Amino acid sequence: MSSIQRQIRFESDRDPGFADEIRAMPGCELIDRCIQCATCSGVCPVSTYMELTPRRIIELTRNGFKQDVLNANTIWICTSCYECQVECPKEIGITDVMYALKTKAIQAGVEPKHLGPPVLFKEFYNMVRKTGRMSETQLAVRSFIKSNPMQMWGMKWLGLRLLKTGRFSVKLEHMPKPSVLHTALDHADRIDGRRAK
Amino acid sequence: MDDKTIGNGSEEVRIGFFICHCGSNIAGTIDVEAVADYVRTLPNVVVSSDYKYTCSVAGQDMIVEDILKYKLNRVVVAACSPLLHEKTFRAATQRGGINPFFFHMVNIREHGSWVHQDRALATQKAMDMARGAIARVKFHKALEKRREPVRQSVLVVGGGIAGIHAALTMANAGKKVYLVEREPTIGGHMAMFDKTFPTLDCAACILTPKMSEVGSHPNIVLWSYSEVTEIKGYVGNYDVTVKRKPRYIKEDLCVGCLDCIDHCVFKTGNTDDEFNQNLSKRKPVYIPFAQAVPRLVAIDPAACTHLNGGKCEQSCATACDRQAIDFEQKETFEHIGVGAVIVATGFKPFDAHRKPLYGYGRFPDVYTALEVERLVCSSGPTGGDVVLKDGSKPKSVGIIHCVGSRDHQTNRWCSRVCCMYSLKLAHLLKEHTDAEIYNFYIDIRTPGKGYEEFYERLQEEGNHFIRGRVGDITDVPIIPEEEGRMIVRVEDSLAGFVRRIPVDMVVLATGLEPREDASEIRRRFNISCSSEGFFLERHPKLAPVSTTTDGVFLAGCCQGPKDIPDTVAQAGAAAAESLVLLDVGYVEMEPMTAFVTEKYCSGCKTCLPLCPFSAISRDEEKGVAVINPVLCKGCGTCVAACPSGAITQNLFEDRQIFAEIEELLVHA
Amino acid sequence: MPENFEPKILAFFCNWCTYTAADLAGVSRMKYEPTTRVVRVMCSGRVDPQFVLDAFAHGADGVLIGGCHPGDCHYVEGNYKLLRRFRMLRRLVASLGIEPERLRMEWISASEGERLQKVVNEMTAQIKLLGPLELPERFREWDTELHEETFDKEREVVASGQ
Amino acid sequence: MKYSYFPGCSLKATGRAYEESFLSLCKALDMEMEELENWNCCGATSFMSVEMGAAYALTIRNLAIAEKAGLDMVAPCGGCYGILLKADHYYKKYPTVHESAVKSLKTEGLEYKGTVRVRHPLDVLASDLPPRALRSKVKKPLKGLKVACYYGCRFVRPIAPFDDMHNPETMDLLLKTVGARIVDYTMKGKCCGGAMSGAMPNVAQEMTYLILRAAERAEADVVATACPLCQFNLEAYQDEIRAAHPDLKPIPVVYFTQLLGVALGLDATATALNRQIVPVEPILREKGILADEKKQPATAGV
Amino acid sequence: MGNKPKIAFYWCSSCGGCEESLVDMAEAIVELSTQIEIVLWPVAADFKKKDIEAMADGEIVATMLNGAIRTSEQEEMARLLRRKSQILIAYGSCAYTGGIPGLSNQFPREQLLKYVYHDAPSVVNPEGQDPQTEFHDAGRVATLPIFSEVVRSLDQVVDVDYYIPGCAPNPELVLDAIHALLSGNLPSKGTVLAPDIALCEHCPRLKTKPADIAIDEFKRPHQHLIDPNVCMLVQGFACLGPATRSGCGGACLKANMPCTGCFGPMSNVRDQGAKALCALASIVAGTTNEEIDSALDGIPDPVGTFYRYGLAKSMLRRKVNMEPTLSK
Repeated sequence: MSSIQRQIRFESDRDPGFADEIRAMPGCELIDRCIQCATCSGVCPVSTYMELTPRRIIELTRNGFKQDVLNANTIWICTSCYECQVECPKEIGITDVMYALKTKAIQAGVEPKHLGPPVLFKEFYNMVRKTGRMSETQLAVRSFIKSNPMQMWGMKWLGLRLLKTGRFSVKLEHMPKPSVLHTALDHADRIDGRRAK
Repeated sequence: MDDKTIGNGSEEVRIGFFICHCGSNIAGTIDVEAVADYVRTLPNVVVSSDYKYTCSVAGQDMIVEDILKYKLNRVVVAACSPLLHEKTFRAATQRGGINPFFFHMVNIREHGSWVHQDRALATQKAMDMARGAIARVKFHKALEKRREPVRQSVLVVGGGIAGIHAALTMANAGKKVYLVEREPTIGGHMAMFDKTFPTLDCAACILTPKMSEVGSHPNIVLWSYSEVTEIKGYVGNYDVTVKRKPRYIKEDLCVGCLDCIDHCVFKTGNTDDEFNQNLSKRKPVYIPFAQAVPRLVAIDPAACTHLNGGKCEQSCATACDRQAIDFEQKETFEHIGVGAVIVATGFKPFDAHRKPLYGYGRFPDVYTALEVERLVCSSGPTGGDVVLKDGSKPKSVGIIHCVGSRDHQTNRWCSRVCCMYSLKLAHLLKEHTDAEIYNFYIDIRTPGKGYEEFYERLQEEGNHFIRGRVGDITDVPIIPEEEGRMIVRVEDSLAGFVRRIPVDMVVLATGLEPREDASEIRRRFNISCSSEGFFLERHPKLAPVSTTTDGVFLAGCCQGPKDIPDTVAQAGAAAAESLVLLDVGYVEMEPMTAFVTEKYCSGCKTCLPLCPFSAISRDEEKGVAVINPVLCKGCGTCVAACPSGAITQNLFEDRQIFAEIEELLVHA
Repeated sequence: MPENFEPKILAFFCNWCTYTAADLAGVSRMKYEPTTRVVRVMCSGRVDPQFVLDAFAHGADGVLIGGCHPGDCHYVEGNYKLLRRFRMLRRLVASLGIEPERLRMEWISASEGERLQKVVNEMTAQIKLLGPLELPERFREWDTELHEETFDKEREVVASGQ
Repeated sequence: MKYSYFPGCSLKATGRAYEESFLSLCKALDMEMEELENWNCCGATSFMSVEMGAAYALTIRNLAIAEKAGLDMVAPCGGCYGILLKADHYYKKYPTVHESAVKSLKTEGLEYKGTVRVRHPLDVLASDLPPRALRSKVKKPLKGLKVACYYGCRFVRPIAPFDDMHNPETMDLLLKTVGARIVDYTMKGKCCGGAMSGAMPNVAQEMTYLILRAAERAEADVVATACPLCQFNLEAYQDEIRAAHPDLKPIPVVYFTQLLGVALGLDATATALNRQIVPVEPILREKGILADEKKQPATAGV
Repeated sequence: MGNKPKIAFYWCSSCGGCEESLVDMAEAIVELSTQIEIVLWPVAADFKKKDIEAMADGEIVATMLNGAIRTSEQEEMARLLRRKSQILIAYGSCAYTGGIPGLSNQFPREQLLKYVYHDAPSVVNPEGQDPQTEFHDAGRVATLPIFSEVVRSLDQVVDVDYYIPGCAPNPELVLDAIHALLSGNLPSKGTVLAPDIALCEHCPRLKTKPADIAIDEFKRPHQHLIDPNVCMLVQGFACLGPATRSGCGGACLKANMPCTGCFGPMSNVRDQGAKALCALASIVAGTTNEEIDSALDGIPDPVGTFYRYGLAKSMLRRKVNMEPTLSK
């Protein structure tokens, strides 16, 4: 039996430091300018699938409602098409905010473990960090295994079509010298909006 | 030079220093007592004190009393900007019995306490600035303001409701008014409106009587189809050149019978009718609208066959029994002298093409608000029938607010009138079509008398109000009911989800922006623009219709978006300010002009080409430069350039500035 | 460089544009570095290169000249006259070893309070990096360069003469 | 004309036809493409969703390598192009991005001064060729072929260096030049959902459907794309989409470079038409642009 | 002879041209010598420093000192003569404003010494010897004065009563000065003993200068033919006449060369170079940086142009940082 929950938010539910961290990330500095006009949600091709519209994500983020923001499916649905960002009348980097939130969710380990996008992102990340390049088939297979193995069966025809047109490759691509990239990326800063020590 | 006796004559320099707390505005950041204590230690300073509000009557009285009590002959006040209160304190100095130019002001509020946070550093800066002023004021001289008479006439530029109201006010006060309008008729944007909010009285009914009054007023010279091309001179004495474009009609002969229009070889219109927002056609010989003032036709040289060198039987000319049509007419120039100028050049509606998102120009039934004004107007292109491009009546209309406004990509400002006119149009459209009306808004702003009540009335009339800026207008349906219509995609932000609403007509509530030629006009009249391009008032609160050029005033939307009541109020204010200037009858010229000390002038001619006001000439007999104080505006350019140091600018003398620089840089 | 070096920037602002912009910055409570000392002139055309050099000679670490945008001068073209002098002056000042960042000319219109704030802060930061110019101190140094030698000799002479 | 060429990962796999047709086209037009040495994946949308600092460093590394070559850098993949542009922009705008990238590049002895101009083939073909160079080489004008140009997101968002953000038309102009008829439809800049096609297929396919149907309603014979993700997404799932929307007819989706190649009379290997899942040859033959299969030997070489 | 007023002439960093100008007084100097007693004149007569030292303070009525101050010896002599003289006159541009030697204030001392003792093409110095202030040999010590970092005008070292400008001053000015001295009819202290009006006042070319002059391009005199009758500025040559005190009789202009400013500024001007720059730049044509710069490119050496004689006495006095700084 589902119990009735209080929907109220107290000041103690807010994490203002979280809002500051997001503000400090590239493209996210203008979130306080938002007038909640909702253009972002109106123009977003996938806002119809989101639990919280992009407009609400901005409002919740700048107020520090970290849990609400990171637990909504919104950030994983975002296709990163930048429609919201270029149409925003206040020139807020909404897509950049979505990216920032995705990294925060993965850092915090609260991303949905079997939802396609976060699984794909992490597989992609690991593969590119290792080989320097992305191998489409390998990536698809690995992602499906971790998110939705059953779906792979549905893709068999697609695989066949690609095979027939010579566009299917199971080879793991890599840079001629991936080692230089390993070192290079190890030396990049973590840009996560936290103040450097 | 002996520090004690520099300046005027040989008397000892006795300086009084007064520092203002400005409540906590200054004292909150600057330790004013410490500054006063410090200044007291400087040479020639006889008294140094601080006061809560120096600009108050009591504060000014303190200065007057101290001048008498301490036999002061110099006064320095450290307070706000001299642009605000220099006049006040000069007057107080004068009341104390010494020449007002023995005063100098230090700006420690706008340039000090309001822009700095560190108390110690801000106090240090205030001390430095005070020391600079003390050093310079020693070298001040007694100066007299020259008086020049003011011409008893005024130029009003722009014949919209602002210009009309200002012109009538001045004319009724007995002043001669020249009203210059670029278009063939006065009336401006207001003449295009159908009704006015929130009372819904007919725009034409309230405007046209005023227009005809302008046309017949004995004190008003109305030059329509004309432009101001040059303005020279100074407050009270402006020389203006007005270009009168040829309308190919002898104005003194035309009686406005309009026979020529009937007889034009074009039986129907051949060119877009700009008055109807290009929703209809007009002929090359035309009158913009029935109640145009002056009631004179004009021939559009771009559309007229004859004026384009084509073969035409010129039936318009033969139809005119007064032979008023004159194809040979050329532009002419009028030269007038006026005492004051009121700039009322209006605004430009935002060009909806700049927001491609809303499909203006792509979907036929996306309209701008001004187009809809014409559509709902019974004298408009459809006679007041609101029909779509295919002739049908809309069943559902979306009105999108804030088009081009509140938008960093276009105009950052709120255009102030769009909410209210959108409500008005919603009401009129509902009345004309009985369609479902959807208002898509970000915020509804109704700060005016009766405005909120009007909003409520609209709500009660069954209009939909959806809080969300439209994200997309598309013709791609996803369910059958959307087929063949425009679909508005918007987040209903109060409901929290995205909605798709099919509509037949979209109205874009376009904002107001400066006219394209605003910066050209601004230069012509030597006034400033704010960063968005509207003309800048001298002070947003205290001098809202004045400009940085004395004798040039602003009225209406050229200064910023405003509705009709505010425009009329501002036009009245501009007229009143002009009247003050004219009725006083003289202007006092600031004495900060430059002069040549003949014995030092080698006559090298360096200064001659530098003066933009042609105030410098050469006395060939003496071989020296001479500055005409009436023409000199006191910029000081020649002073800087004079290689002999033979030119001096009052109040900005080399020795004053050097003293100021050098003392500003000594660390207290 | 001394600790907490606070540069001194002598600023010449024209009455109609930049001075008004500074007033606007004030009214808008925009915070900026307390490094400027403003001399108000009616027009930037009044700014005599002597003023600029005098400021440096008396201890300014930087000089900022603010005028109206080209075409906007209240006196039609005073700012162009300034521009011409400034173009030459900056070459002169640079050939005399003063870093170009210390002498700056900016067109700041009456409405650009924000720009004024930015310019002052930027210039302050640049000068902080360069360090103090300290011309008065250098002049003192130059004037006393030979004192040890010459005063000693003079004292000797005076002493032996008596 | 010589350029640095950044193929990106997709052009080596599912987007093979794009690389093949583009490089043959360049050859035909005397444009030299020199593949960037030891390039790495641009990072796309995924890498940036996991870790931001490394993501920018990853992208900027390619820019630094290109800067050494001193040539404009051509990136045919819309995803790569967009992310390279954005990284360049943010490298200059945000000190955090800059510092992180500088540190990272330093390990390899690289530095990036910010001088690389990232270009897209659309941009290069439209702006760099001498006037009429393309038109004069046309052997088989695409007469009568109705093309819906599909741009998707990245050429114009978030930065649009060479085309109108709201109504891009470079591809329209290029294909018009070679004789095609361009159909107008309102979906040409909408997102294809490419980023979601694997992870959330139902969402992506719904988006794809709207685009394809709009093109179809505009009576397009073929959809032209300029990005391997768009092409793949619009073409490969048509069967799956049809399961939900039986009204959708198969419509060929090709790279604009393939169509240009056809117009220039390049052979089948060069235009890589054989890599289509929804074949395009039939419509090209129908319009008389490609010779009829049976008659082919007779007209070959004409 | 003992009653005649004692007069001293001395030279510091100078070329000798000022001495020449004294000799140029010709017969007048002979006549003068009957009225005055010359107590020091190293160029012409053998007096010793110790003679001066032996005098009482203020015993010399007037000293005319030419040359800038660059060495410890010069500073020492300037102090000595100041003490012994009632009136000290800075004679000639170098003493007045630093003169040509002042131009070396653009270079560090070490660079100058290196050039003069090592790098100059005419130098023969196989051992690479540098001059020393002290040299010991066989128990004897030879000394040289200290060469300072900075060149100074006379009044930057000691108090100066009057100035006679010019490189070199012309004899008429000197005679007028000496007569004024002898008659006791002296102007106020600090006066420059030359007319307080710019050279243009008397320039015959002035009438050819139009009221709307605008200079498109500055030219360098050695690269062009100069019209002897037309204003130099009209022809595009940077003539400092408008910013320079008259009194020279327009000697350079008579020789068809633009004025280079040796007589220094008028009394209302504090920095001749800055004023000259301002006056010339103000009448340049052009409204954009590019247009203006291209006109000004004809003045490649602003310091040498505007401060040829006045750098030491200018507001900045010397190059501040010795590294070149301007990036165009």
